[in-house]
Amino acid sequence: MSVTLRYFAWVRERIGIPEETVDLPAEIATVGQLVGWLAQRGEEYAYAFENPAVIRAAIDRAHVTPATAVTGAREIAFFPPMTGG
Amino acid sequence: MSVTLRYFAWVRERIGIPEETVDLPAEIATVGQLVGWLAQRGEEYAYAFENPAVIRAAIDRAHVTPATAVTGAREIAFFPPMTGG
Amino acid sequence: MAALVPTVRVQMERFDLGAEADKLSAGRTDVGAVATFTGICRGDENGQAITALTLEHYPGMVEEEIVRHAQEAATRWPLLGLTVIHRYGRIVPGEQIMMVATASSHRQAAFEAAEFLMDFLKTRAPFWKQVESSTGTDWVDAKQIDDAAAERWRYPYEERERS
Amino acid sequence: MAALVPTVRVQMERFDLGAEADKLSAGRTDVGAVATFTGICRGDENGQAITALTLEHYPGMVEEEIVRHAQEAATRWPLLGLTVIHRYGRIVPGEQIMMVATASSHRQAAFEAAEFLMDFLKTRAPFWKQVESSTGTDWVDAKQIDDAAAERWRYPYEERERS
Repeated sequence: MSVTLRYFAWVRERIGIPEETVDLPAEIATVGQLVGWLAQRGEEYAYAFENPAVIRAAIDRAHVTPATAVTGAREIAFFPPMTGG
Repeated sequence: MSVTLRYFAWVRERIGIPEETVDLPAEIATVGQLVGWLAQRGEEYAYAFENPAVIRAAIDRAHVTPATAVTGAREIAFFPPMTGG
Repeated sequence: MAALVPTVRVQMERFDLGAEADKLSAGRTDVGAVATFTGICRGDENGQAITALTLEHYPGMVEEEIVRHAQEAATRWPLLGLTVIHRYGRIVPGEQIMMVATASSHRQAAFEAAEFLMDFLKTRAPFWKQVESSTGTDWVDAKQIDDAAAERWRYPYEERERS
Repeated sequence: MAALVPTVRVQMERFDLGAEADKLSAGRTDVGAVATFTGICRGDENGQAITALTLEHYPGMVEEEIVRHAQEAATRWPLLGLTVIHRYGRIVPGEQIMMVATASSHRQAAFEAAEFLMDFLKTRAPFWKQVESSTGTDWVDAKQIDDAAAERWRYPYEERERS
């Protein structure tokens, strides 16, 4: 499955790119599993995802939890806790 | 003791004048007693003070209660509950 | 917070909410939050259509009473600025009646102080509203819900007694 | 309240608080209360002097997320109007960051809805603040106090799960 990944704030800075398109291995079913898979893609990914507990995610622009299924997602975003307002 | 009395809103309308100066009999010690004395000054006063429980008072521009002493007051005001804002 | 000098105006004229709010943060970098409230004359009172509102007030006392509550607010919350403007006279539906603006470093203080001032303006500031309708004029009754709202702030804050 | 169409803008440009607040009551006589909140860039963050703030956002999602919470607010309170404007990009101390304005017949709904929206903007809208200071740039940490503030509204309002 091909999906666009987007990164924001220090997740983006650590990985070094704002977005990329990847082919997800079939065994990745949830957002949490996707984070684990990304963390193994290189030093910069390991750094960005070193503390999965603080990473927030959205699928197709809606907040999701690590347990959420990635099936059918077109765009998955990862970012730190939000600090607007 | 000579004191200026001021009336606002429907208290003023019922009495028919916005203010007056009166000489208070020495036996009037509190705001509550003053209301009782005023209520006996005529039909319009009786109407204005027919329900003393809803009358609010201020002495020299500070809210007071019926138990407050009138000693030394220069200006005593009577009015209904406030409805600003 | 003794240094806070509240802006309090009781006037017939309209006010400019945006300009008043801007003044609270102009030329300084410690204000992070400005909350405002504007009271507007509605076209109905207790379900009955009205054509206008006339606000009577007790000159002198009303300003003192507002300043007193502004100072009380400044002892409760770390305020950096505070403005209360209240109009009197005849006001037609759709027109502004009054405004409160509060400035602080953080939002909670600004919001709470604005609500506190509103609750006290409703129940303690000597203003009285008279409504005009097709059936004549009528004084607006005080609302118990406003007294209840004011009560929630009343810890040791007692009726001010004259000794 | 399904008829409420909130005004939501995410922009680099400054906004005019007074003009936005006025729009909520212009030409109508059912609005009795307008509450507003303006967030302003302070010159310090966690006690350290800063020279500027840069706001990053997730275009598309941020508007959707704000509209979602605006609609949530409209189901909880009898709102007659609602505006949220949030800036992004570089902002220097003293400049406005964002505003919320809410209109209702009565003040409690206007105040509560404005506070609700602020709590959710702080914790759910995809914005991230980076500060510039003499020591370089740094991402602002999310505050637990903001999460706690948002929690108080969270009755059956659950994390939105994608099925």
